[in-house]
Amino acid sequence: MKHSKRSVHRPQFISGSELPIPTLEILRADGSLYEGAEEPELSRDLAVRIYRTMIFTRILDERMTSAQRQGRLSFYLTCAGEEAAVAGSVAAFDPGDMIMGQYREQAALRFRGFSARQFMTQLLSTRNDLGKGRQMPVHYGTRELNFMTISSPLATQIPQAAGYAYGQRLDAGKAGGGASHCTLCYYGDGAASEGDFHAGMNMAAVLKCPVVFFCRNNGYAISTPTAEQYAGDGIASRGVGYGMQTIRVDGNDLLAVYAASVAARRIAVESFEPVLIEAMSYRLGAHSTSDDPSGYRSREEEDRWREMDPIARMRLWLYARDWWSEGEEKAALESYRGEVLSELKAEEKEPKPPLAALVEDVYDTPPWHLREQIEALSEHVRRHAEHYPAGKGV
Amino acid sequence: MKHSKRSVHRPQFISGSELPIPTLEILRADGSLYEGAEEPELSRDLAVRIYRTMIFTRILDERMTSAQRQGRLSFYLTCAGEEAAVAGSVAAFDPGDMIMGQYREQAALRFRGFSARQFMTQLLSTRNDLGKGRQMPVHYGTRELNFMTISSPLATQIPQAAGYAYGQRLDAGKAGGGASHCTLCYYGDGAASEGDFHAGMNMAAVLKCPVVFFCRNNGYAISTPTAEQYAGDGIASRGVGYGMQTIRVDGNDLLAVYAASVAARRIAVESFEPVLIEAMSYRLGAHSTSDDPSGYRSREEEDRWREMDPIARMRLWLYARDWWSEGEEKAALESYRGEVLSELKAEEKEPKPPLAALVEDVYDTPPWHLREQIEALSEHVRRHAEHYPAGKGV
Amino acid sequence: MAEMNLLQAVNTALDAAMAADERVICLGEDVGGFGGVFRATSHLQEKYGRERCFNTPLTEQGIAGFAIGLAAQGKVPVAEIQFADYIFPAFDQIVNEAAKFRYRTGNQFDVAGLTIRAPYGGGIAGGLYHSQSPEAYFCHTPGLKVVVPSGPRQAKGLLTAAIRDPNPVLFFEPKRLYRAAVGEVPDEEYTLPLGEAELVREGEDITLLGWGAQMEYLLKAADLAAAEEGIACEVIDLRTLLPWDRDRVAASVRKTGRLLIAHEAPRTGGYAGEISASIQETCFLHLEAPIARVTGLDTPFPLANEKEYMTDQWKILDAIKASLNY
Amino acid sequence: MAEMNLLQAVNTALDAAMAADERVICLGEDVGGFGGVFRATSHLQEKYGRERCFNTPLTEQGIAGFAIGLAAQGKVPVAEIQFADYIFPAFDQIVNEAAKFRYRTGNQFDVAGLTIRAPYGGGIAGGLYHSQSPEAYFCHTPGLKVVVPSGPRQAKGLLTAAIRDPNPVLFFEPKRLYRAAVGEVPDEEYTLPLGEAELVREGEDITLLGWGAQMEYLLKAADLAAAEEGIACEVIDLRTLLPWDRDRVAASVRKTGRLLIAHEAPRTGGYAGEISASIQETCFLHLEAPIARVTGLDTPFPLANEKEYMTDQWKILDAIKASLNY
Ligand SMILES: Cc1ncc(C[n+]2csc(CCOP(=O)(O)OP(=O)(O)O)c2C)c(N)n1
Ligand SMILES: Cc1ncc(C[n+]2csc(CCOP(=O)(O)OP(=O)(O)O)c2C)c(N)n1
Ligand SMILES: [Mg+2]
Ligand SMILES: [Mg+2]
Repeated sequence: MKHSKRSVHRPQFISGSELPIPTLEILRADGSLYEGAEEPELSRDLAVRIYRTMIFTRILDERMTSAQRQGRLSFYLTCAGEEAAVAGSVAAFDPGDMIMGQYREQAALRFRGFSARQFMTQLLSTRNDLGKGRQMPVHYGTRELNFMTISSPLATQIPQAAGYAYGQRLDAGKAGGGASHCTLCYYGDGAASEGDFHAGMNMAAVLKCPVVFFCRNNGYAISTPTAEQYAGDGIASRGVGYGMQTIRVDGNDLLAVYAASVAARRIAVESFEPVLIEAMSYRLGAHSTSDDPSGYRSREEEDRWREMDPIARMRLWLYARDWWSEGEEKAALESYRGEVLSELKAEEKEPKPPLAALVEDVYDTPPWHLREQIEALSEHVRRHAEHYPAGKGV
Repeated sequence: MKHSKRSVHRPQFISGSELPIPTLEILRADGSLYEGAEEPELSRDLAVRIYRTMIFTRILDERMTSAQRQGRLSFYLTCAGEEAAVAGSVAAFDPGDMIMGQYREQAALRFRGFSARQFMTQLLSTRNDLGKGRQMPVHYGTRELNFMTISSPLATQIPQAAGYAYGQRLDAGKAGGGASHCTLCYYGDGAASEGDFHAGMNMAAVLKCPVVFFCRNNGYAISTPTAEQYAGDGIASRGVGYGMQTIRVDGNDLLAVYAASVAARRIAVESFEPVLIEAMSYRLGAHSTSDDPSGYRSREEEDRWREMDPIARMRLWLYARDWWSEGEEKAALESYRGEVLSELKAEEKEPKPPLAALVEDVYDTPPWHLREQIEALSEHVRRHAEHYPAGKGV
Repeated sequence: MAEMNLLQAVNTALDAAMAADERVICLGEDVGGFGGVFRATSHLQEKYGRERCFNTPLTEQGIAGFAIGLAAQGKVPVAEIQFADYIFPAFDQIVNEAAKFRYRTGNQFDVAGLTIRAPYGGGIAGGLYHSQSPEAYFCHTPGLKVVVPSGPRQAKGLLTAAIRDPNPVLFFEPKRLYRAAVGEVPDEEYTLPLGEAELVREGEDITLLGWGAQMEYLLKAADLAAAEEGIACEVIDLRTLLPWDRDRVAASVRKTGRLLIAHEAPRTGGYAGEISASIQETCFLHLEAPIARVTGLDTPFPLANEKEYMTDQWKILDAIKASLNY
Repeated sequence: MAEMNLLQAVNTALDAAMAADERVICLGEDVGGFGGVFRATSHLQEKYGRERCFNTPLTEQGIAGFAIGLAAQGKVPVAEIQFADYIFPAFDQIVNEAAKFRYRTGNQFDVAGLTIRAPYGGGIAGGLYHSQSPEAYFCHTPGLKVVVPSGPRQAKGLLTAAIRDPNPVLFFEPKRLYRAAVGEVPDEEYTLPLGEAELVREGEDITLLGWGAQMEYLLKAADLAAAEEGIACEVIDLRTLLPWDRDRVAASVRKTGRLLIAHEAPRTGGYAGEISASIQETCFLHLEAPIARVTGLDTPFPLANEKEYMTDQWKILDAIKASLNY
């Protein structure tokens, strides 16, 4: 569609309130379904796997937040409150689909099989970290699980996801039919204000890239509430402006998220089109361990949202169908707690990456100046071993 | 509005075609009004002044294009086809309102009183140029007429216009009541793809800045047609996404442009709100004198649009009301042609800016390194006067 | 006089500037009610209202562009970029727009009032994206001024000067020192002149030059050099990087015959290169050893082995000795 | 061998790369059917289809980000930025993303295939925004390679190498020479190695170093110096600026004892500073005169008096004489 052909003859302004975008809701807080709602097809196995992902993530977040307070980690950042949004979306995608996230999507990583130990290698920047200990905690990435390494600058992954998906489309073109794989791109309500958001969304629409954009609208960007982030009808209304198929879901409603994601992926791969999902949720915890939300929002507001906890809601639904029991719940929680703590302890014994890794991977191979620099540095550290943690190693 | 509260229980995607934005049309190609259309209040004086602005601009464009072909200018760029969009909008604003344009808005400058001679000083980069001969032709600017100097990087003026308008709002706050002045910001359909567009539009909406954004949608960004620029319903649909009052107008219809602009300015100054106007028009000529559109569009397409010439349409309307006659038309064209050519000739005799101006205005005053550099350069040019055009001067 | 840290000095300077001139406006991500993630704008919204101290949407290019517009309109915006690592989306607005604004308009319009503040530098376990020192990118941009304070007293005096300076100023704050650097700061408003370096310590044997967080290391190295080898270092805090105080540096090098420049940013294309090139042009016959550079490696900023990666007094001391033994 | 201009050499290299490897994709503003505003991508869409050579929406940050994504997925994108002056909106994607991609992922992901092309430089009456030479900004960025061809033969060989190089490469094309530089170019595909400077002319008295459009001026100045004063200049085309061929330059300076570096960009923070600083570190005892820099002034690029502003053979010749008479 280029532009509409309808005409009027009196000046009449249109505003966002004329296209309120509704929210898809399937599951009530008590675990029952809304009237007229249709349950997505979801096997018991998959439902339990999703649920387990959610509780594992919650426990990981709790434990790592304490570990950070104890000084065992330098930094941490939780997904609490948004587990259904993340686990419910990733579950609708193929393991071969690329995920390009923001940083609060540990549930997606877990769903794909990232082990507790793997989390620890990254969080502690040991020599076992797939990212070689180079980035701050929570900047996970694994090629094996098709999870692109997180990068701190916000929204940069949005045009990148469009480009990645375009590449997937070209590969599909050769096979004929739809794309075999697409890209799932997460971002926050704050990141959606960046210029890269606009560039990436528009390019994906114009260049027909099979990518599903998943906006986690959790009400805040650090201390900034969405009311100071945008004046329109959320992020979804922008998708419509880009000519993109768009849906808004209750992000605390696992079934709504999953149903929308299944449908979105289908559109993306079958018709080479980007889709936007906006999931309305809430960041239950602090922005990160460096943040204290009491400076900018009320306990009452937080409590209101705690009552809509996505994990509790899904648990009630599982219980209602007898797909999960209190016993299983207790056992799972216990085992995850134990696993997380013991893996943390074990990985804490692992050494840091070697000094030489400082100059690796800047280029495919270190050019002369980096070879010179690392030689000089190693020599310096050797001579002054007492002043450097790495002094022992060299 | 934060986000709509309506809910649905089945996954349903929304696409742009569900909110087609209509086009305001008042004046028919034959100079008569559409049925049901309401003529904006427009005095004979103002109507004639607008019309004169349009034909002056057309003539300036024709003459300067030839002058460029003759090698008398290095570069030129016409407004042909978009005169109603530009003259019709600027006429609705107060002379004290700041204009921040893209580069194809010479009609706005003319409307505010920029003389033929002033155009020449800039086009020829003589020492009389208000911009001191520093920018390529068509990068006009005049503080006296509240027309911000044009800058080539596209869309950068959009967040700047938001900021400028915010400053105007703060000044108004002191006076009480609405803002006394607002900002009028022009940009093209291509520029609207830049990240700065998104940043500026969103900030203007959230921070409630009295700015009217006027998008000249002329179908092309150099060779790129809008179909390869965006997939949504033009630019207007994005305004809605930002929660901004938005209107689309037939850009070749002076009355529609003027009516929308008057209403838009009122909203901006009275309720401290940004407004978006999208004017649908067509770039009748080449992108610039460096461009040859025959490489990317058909003569037929151009001819189709030539039949909708905004100047012809307004002329018929003026004739019908007896506000303008064939005699006046002939006289005006003749006098503008003469004026433009004689001013060109006269300004061609003027010298370039002095060498010393090279280092002025980098800072409020030249620091030591610039003083050293200009001294060395002047000395060099003096010693090698034969190799430098400025050699004679020093 | 009051004892305060660098962060408090910044906050104090902003507070005084807002009190003195109602055109002064603070904006940026989270700078409003929350007072910024580092709390540099604490209490300013309370004191001066939401219109003069506010959160922006999360867009650095927008913040810079918006602040440029405000400045062009006559206001005095002080925009915060949350981390210097996130200034790059604003690069076009800063380099193509703010820096060239006055020039391209023939001095009809300017962004005289514009100041952009950003915390920079490593040493806080920030990895690639919470550690960068991007000053050199901006020092290659005519039209900008670039200022880096090394402690609380400098922070207050230089920031006040930056806000008043009739040119766009980038003000990079060494975040490692936000709470670590504590010192006496005059109560009244005062400015330290932009474009003037500060002679921190006199000496005869070698000139040590740096800015911001390097000054601490340079002074420690000077102490060590004096104690271990009886070397008398002259130490200069450049303070303003663009335009820089070449005469002050050259005078010192003519005296000592040796120059060492330290910065945290990667070596290649770093600002030490410019200073070295200029000083060897001006002081060629006075140089008794090559001008030395102690800098970050030519890699992204790492997390693991950060201590090894960064410049420090030991590396500077080694370079001092190498210069003296040349 | 065929005689062609620099633009044709670029087009030929792109054509051959697209023919040889179906992963190669050309994208950018107006590069599709129209073939780019300079026509560097002429006929590529016709030959290889709309999916492999296409117009993008008008957004440099989007083009860079999209190309990074394509490269991460395994494609070999060659993105065009219409003018180097418009590369700054893409600065964050290039400097924070492309340059650091491999490093931050621990070599799990990379943008090996990425090449970004942009016409740069003055001399075409382009004023502030169609004249800039922004290479130094990128040379301060570990992880990038920066390449500048000086003529048709170099353009084809270096662009082919850039496209094949397993690192992100910025390829700045001297647009003043697009049609002006004409020369013999081999018909077959060939590469010129990245990271190696080219010794263009041997000489004993002084080393002249430059890249891109400077080479013409350096050679003219060398001719004048020989004719007027019998000075034998050694002339080196740096070709790759990052990482640069320090050994080649140092060897030459050890022989001649003198170095002059020319670039069009403003002096302060320009890349000549880095080279000067490095060479005085390596060749301190061999230098018989200060390393000279012939560069643009520290101003935005002007329109009026452009000829006076720019570097040229006369300014270089003066600097050669000053060096020899030091
Ligand atoms: C370009 C950039 N600017 C600023 C930051 C600092 N920062 C980190 S997270 C954040 C807020 C992001 O909010 P949102 O996108 O809503 O995600 P959420 O944290 O709510 O999941 C900010 C400002 C950054 N990482 N990158
Ligand atoms: C940042 C930037 N990128 C690219 C260009 C080159 N350029 C100049 S005009 C233009 C097309 C603009 O199209 P549009 O916004 O539709 O305006 P129109 O020319 O149609 O009036 C382009 C790509 C530029 N000036 N600035
Ligand atoms: Mg958020
Ligand atoms: Mg257009």
